[in-house]
Amino acid sequence: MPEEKSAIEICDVTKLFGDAFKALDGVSLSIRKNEFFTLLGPSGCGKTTLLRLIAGFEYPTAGTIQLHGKDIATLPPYQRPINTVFQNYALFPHMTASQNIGFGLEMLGRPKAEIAARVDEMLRLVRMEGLRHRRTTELSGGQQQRVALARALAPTPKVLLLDEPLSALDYKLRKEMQIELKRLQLETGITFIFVTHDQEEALTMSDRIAVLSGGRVLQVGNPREIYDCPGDRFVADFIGEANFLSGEIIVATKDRAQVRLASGADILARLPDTAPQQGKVTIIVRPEHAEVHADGRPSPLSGTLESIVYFGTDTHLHVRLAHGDRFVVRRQNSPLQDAALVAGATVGVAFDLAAAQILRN
Amino acid sequence: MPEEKSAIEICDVTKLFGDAFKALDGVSLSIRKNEFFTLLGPSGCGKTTLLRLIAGFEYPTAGTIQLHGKDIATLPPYQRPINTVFQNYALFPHMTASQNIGFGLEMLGRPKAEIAARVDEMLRLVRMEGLRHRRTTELSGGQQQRVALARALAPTPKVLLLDEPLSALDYKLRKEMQIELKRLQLETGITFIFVTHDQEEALTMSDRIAVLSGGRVLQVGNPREIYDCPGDRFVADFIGEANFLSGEIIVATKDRAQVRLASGADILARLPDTAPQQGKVTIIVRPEHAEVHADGRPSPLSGTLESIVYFGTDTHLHVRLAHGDRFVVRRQNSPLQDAALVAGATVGVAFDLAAAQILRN
Amino acid sequence: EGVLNIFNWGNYTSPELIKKFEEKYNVKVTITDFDSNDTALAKTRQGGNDFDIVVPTSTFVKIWIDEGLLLETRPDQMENFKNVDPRWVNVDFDPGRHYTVPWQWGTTGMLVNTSVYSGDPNTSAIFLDPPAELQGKLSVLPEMGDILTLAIYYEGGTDACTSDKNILRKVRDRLVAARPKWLSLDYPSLEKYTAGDFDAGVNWGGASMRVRLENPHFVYGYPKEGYPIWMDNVAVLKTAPNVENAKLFQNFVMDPENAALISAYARYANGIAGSEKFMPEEMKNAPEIVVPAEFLDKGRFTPACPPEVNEMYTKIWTEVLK
Amino acid sequence: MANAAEIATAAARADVRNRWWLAAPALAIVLLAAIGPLVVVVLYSFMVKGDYGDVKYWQFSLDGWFSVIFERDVFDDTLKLADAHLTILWRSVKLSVITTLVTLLLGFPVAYFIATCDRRWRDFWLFMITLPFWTNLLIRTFAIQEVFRNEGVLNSALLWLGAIKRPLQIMFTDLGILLGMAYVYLPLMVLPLYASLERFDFRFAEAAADLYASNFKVLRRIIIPMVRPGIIAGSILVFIPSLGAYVTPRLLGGGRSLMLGNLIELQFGQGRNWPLGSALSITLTGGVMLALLVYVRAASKSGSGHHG
Amino acid sequence: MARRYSVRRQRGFTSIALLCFALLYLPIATMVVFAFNAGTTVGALEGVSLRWFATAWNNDRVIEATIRSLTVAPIAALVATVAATMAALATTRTASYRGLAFKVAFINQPLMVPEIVTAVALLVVFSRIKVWTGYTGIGYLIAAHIAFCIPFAFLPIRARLETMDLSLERAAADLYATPWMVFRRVTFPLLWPAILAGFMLAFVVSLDDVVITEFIKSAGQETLPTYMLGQLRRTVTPEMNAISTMFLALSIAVVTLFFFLSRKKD
Ligand SMILES: Nc1ncnc2c1ncn2[C@@H]1O[C@H](COP(=O)(O)OP(=O)(O)OP(=O)(O)O)[C@@H](O)[C@H]1O
Ligand SMILES: Nc1ncnc2c1ncn2[C@@H]1O[C@H](COP(=O)(O)OP(=O)(O)OP(=O)(O)O)[C@@H](O)[C@H]1O
Ligand SMILES: NCCCCN
Ligand SMILES: [Mg+2]
Ligand SMILES: [Mg+2]
Repeated sequence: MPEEKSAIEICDVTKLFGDAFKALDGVSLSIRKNEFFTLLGPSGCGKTTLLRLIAGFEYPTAGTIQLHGKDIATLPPYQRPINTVFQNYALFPHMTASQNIGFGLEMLGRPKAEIAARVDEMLRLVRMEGLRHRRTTELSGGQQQRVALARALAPTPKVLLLDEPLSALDYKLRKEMQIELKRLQLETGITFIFVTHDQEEALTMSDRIAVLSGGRVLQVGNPREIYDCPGDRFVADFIGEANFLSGEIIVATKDRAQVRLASGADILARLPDTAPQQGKVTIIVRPEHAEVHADGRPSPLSGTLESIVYFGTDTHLHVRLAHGDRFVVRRQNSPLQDAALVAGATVGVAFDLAAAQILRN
Repeated sequence: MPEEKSAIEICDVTKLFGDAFKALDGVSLSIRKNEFFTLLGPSGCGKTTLLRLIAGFEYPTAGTIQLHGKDIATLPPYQRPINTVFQNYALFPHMTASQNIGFGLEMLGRPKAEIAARVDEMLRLVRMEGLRHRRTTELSGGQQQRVALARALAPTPKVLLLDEPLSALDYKLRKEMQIELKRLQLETGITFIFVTHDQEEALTMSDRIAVLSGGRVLQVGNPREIYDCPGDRFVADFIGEANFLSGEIIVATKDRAQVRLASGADILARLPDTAPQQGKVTIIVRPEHAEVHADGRPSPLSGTLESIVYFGTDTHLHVRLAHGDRFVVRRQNSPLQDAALVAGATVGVAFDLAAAQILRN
Repeated sequence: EGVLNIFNWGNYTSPELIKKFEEKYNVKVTITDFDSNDTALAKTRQGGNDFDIVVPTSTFVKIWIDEGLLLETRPDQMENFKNVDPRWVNVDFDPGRHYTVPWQWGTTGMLVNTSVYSGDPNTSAIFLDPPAELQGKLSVLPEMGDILTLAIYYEGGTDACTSDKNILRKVRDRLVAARPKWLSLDYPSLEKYTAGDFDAGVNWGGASMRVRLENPHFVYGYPKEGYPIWMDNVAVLKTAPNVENAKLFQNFVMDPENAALISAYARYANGIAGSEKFMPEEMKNAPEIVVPAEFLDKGRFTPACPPEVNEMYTKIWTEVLK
Repeated sequence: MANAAEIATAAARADVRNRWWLAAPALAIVLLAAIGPLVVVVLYSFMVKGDYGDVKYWQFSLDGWFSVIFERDVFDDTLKLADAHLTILWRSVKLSVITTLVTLLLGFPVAYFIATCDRRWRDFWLFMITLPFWTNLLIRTFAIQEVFRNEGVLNSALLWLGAIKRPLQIMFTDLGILLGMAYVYLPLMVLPLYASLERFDFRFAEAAADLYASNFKVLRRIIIPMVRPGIIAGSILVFIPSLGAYVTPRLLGGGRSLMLGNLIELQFGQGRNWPLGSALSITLTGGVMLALLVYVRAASKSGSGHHG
Repeated sequence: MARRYSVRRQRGFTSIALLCFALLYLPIATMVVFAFNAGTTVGALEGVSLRWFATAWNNDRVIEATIRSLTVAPIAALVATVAATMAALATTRTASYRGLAFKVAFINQPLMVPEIVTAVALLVVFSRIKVWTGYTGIGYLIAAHIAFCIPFAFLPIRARLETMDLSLERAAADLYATPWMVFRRVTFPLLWPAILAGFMLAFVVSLDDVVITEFIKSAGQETLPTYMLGQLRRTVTPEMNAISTMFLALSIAVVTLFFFLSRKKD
């Protein structure tokens, strides 16, 4: 058993609010030491609740939680080497930014000089040197969030729980903070448990991702697995954009299958072990893995280009397929635009075998 | 004068906190009726402050604010046909979700039945039908944010101020809400003033964007202008990713110039009116407008491929140029990867004239 | 040497007297106040106090003795007992003075502003059947015993503790009818009389004298139907820690010169013969303090009424003030 | 390895420990110096009354309780409802309710003023509220009389201003009692209100104003509901003591009518009926306790969300 | 320019507040004025003099009673506030449980019993203890005062705790603050205004108590209120005003000093 390698071991945890509402429903997760572990899931799926259980503010209705192999159920929060960046910050309103940041170290009884140095370091880290003496009520939303982040980082805990710690920061600053957090993780050996709604953030920073929905864990895996081989339709749909095509397997080999689509066309698609080997199936194709052409080439799918949506770095092409489904294609912008692609044009959609995957039902 | 077309006219507004701290510094903006106007800017640049001035919770230290042509300096917030989604939600903790949403209409003295119907509609809009009787303290972060959004929308104000209204929502839900908001704007004629840190959101939803920094307005324009023709280096850098190359103009014509780069190579670049016509200049190239090739083709810029970062939909290629600068190229992922592109390879970087733009100093 | 703890009515003990006693016997005296006989009795009965001297009113003395709370110090055998006015020796609450020594005595009567009402002040009708001029300008003491006694006498009763229901019914009806015509039911303050808030009322003699000194229009009336006399008496508690000092004090206050100090301070007569000549000028022949001969026999000591009677009184009192 | 049930009980045990040891000093003091004595009073209420006050120990009787509700007529010995007690009870309750309302109406603005003034001045104003009450109640009441009297400061000022033609009779009237009670009990209302208002987060008020609530509506719909615990604490602190008040009604109202406090005092004093006095006060205490119990139950059910 | 809007402004509130302050101080001002009366009453001014101050100053019993009041009240208020704060924490920082309401009512009990009853009952109990132990000191008085002060401190403090959510305390616990440190560094500073209010209430309530003190005081344990009660049946002279005025002046001096010292620290 890789027992000692795991930082947090969550075993079949259920949490009820009131008598009936299951915020968490039989969650089991094993988070490794020094891992950057991300919780992803729709609003209200139980992410914050899970963090609160780990931090010790709530107790599971059923199940156990272990930290470094020891059951921490009866350990009060202040004895857990865990710090939290709270979703609502929870900054102490009667203290300045510096005092907030130094609080944890002070509680650990560190010498004054050490605290001062560490606070300085943290202020620099979150780009707040100039605002150290501000009351937290006089800070902007993003500034407050940065203080919250610095406060949780300052004592260098064993495990850091971050509940959307960068959500109020602008893109540039968020990128910088992402790099800093990643650097810290690699340098300090802290285990990060991270909640974010920013998919790019989740995909670039995480070692592993757990996708939650309605209090249950749907899939755990590294970013590539989650993105490229989503286990089921929910995960596929939730992470990134996805086009779903339904069809029926005609021939299946070890890892691929020929599928007849609703339009009657046949395509080849990857067939993971977990997916059904025959019968009706759903196929997923990521928008960026498909192409649109207006030159009349034959192609398994075709339809009308309904709209062209500009996105800065890229453009989304919404195609209404001949048999009614919608299909979105994402294409990176380049200064040379394809003049033939105008709304209303009849277009063909093409993708490669590797881009199409059959989903678990 | 298109006076009557403008919803909000902000004239040279300055706001001091304390004696010295300028949160806003001579801000002038003219926001048109039914416009979707976005404020973009780094954390702490004064976005929330500006919204608070418009809503009427603070008074400008100097300058005036007009609503539909009338000075509203003396109009209390409750007489301004303006609603706000607050950055920190400010939901009433002693009321349920429904009661929060119905509050504005109740204050306007609408009949009970109408309020009930409207609250239902709003709950549906934000996908919260099942949680109408929850206390707001029993909601998750995202659920709270949705109630805040619904609460501000319910009375259908003339102007809606939204301070990062979707930041706590997951990607899928945020997309849905973006579509709903855009639909509402088009259907109801409400003027939206929107703050977001999500660039994609800003670029896709806005009619116009104002970029703020340190309490000043740097640039106002539609998304394309802001993204493709950033006025200065700050804007260019702040919105999206950008590569900056420094060089000197050798020959300038009406709208283009030949520039000699530090590496000694000459390139052609667009030359906007506002940019200098000679001397040392900075050129911006968006990562997605450049290409990397490893086939040894001659190219004005070349260097070593330092790292390849996977981003789900695309990959970032970090190139260290021969003379030391870094250059990032973004390339959309496709199932067919270029095998020659591995870290350490010597590569050329290429881009088109249209991709390179000379910046205002 | 030693200490002496006195438990007395508030603002009633002359500091000069105490100083003199302290100096004479080298005793440290503490004074503790009470504000009603009931409180004093309740407190002492529960015990655990270190009081030596207590000063109960005539109405209560018998209760104190019967309950066994007082030490039989035999003041009648003390040196200064000879000074006690013979009138106050054989009092029925302590016949022969085996327990107590007189402190002060006084009367409860009518105080009337003659510039407002020129009729006879010497009747309880002043407050029980007020003349038109005085209605709504009357102040009545909130003392159940005194007021019921005055009313009983007014209705022809002779026993302050009567259980005669005919009289009591009349008393109740009388009081119920009179109460709306009173302005206040409270301990009177001098300035409310002098400032014109009250034009008449039921009051104690000493207090009335001070009103008259401020405003000579006021006269003190002794109800001809009968009025109560009270006397406060110095007694020693059975539980007294300092019995010898307490006895010294009993003897001490029977000295005319010392008794005069008491009166000069609290403004009532004492029971010691020969103290007059040491008293302040204005008290020597004040009609409020020296009861004029014609009214002398109308005054009666009120005894402590038996429980059944007291219960009826309480009911009537509650009924009147509800 | 502990299972969930054990964890839950361990956590609950810690919670129970905390709530007992933290409350222990207060509980102990109240138990020793208030509840213990109350037991004495309960016992007294069931004993035979002593002849001159006190009770006859260990002789039990229900007379005290009986007399709370019924009385035997002094004259014809018929049994009837003790309407005197009921009248007095009703008057006291009425006066207390009005006093509570008046102090609330005046005290809320005062507390609000203090809570919203510059932070540095708050303690100062708070101190200013309590300062008059460092002066003894009797002296204060006498001073109030000086103000209210027909020749007093207030009437003189009003006459001088020409606002009135002849002095207002305030002393010895119900208005006088009320004003006096409001004066005496004002800090008991203001301080708890202040304690709750001081923390009020005006961002909620802004949100309401943004939703078309005028400042008055903000007050009614947002501020008042959110500081409700303070309002209730203040009201309890005013209502209960004013039920038992007797010095102020006596001095300012002339004392012609008994209040509940006077009635009970009468039984322990001149009435010498301790069992009845005990029974009356237990009735009062019981009623108030019951009301409070019901309130706390209701509040902890509806208000627990705040703790989340 | 028209008056600026503020969400904090409530029409008339400042006026009512200032009016209340004026009304609160009117009687106090009257009292102070009559302290300087040359005459013997508090009803009619007969010139200005300091005679009553001299009288009061030379009245040992008054001075003693004042000192006793100023000993009992702060001690009682302090102990009561500490106990009440703990109890308020115990009854809010907990899961709701059966008996919670009862505990709250229990702690408020001294408030709900008419003073005279508490007084009589305490008299009975304390007298027994006095007889058994022979100790008749000031401890009884202080104990009784603490008991009836507790609800006055408890209610405001609990009211504030009820509206104070737990998130900050949780954040502190998350940052290694032991329960005691959570209290000292987070709960206490945020609760301070309520604690101060509770303390002040307890203080004035103790300072004002007469009935209970009257019943349980032992020989020589007069407090200012019981001493003044003794004056009630006789005419009140300006001496009482002089005492109160001196007392007031003393309190103002002490508190002003305190303010200055604490302001310096900021
Ligand atoms: N009450 C205040 N006192 C002093 N400074 C303040 C106050 N409120 C805000 N500020 C400062 O004013 C600046 C602008 O704040 P504002 O809240 O408008 O920023 P913002 O653009 O909304 O930032 P964010 O994106 O982080 O929410 C910040 O630097 C902030 O620290
Ligand atoms: N105190 C509570 N009482 C009842 N239900 C609650 C309580 N707290 C949370 N919930 C519910 O539990 C579910 C999970 O909440 P949680 O805060 O964990 O969601 P989340 O995943 O963090 O969502 P978000 O991304 O919106 O913050 C939600 O549906 C929420 O409404
Ligand atoms: N017994 C009555 C005493 C009155 C003192 N002023
Ligand atoms: Mg959450
Ligand atoms: Mg902001």
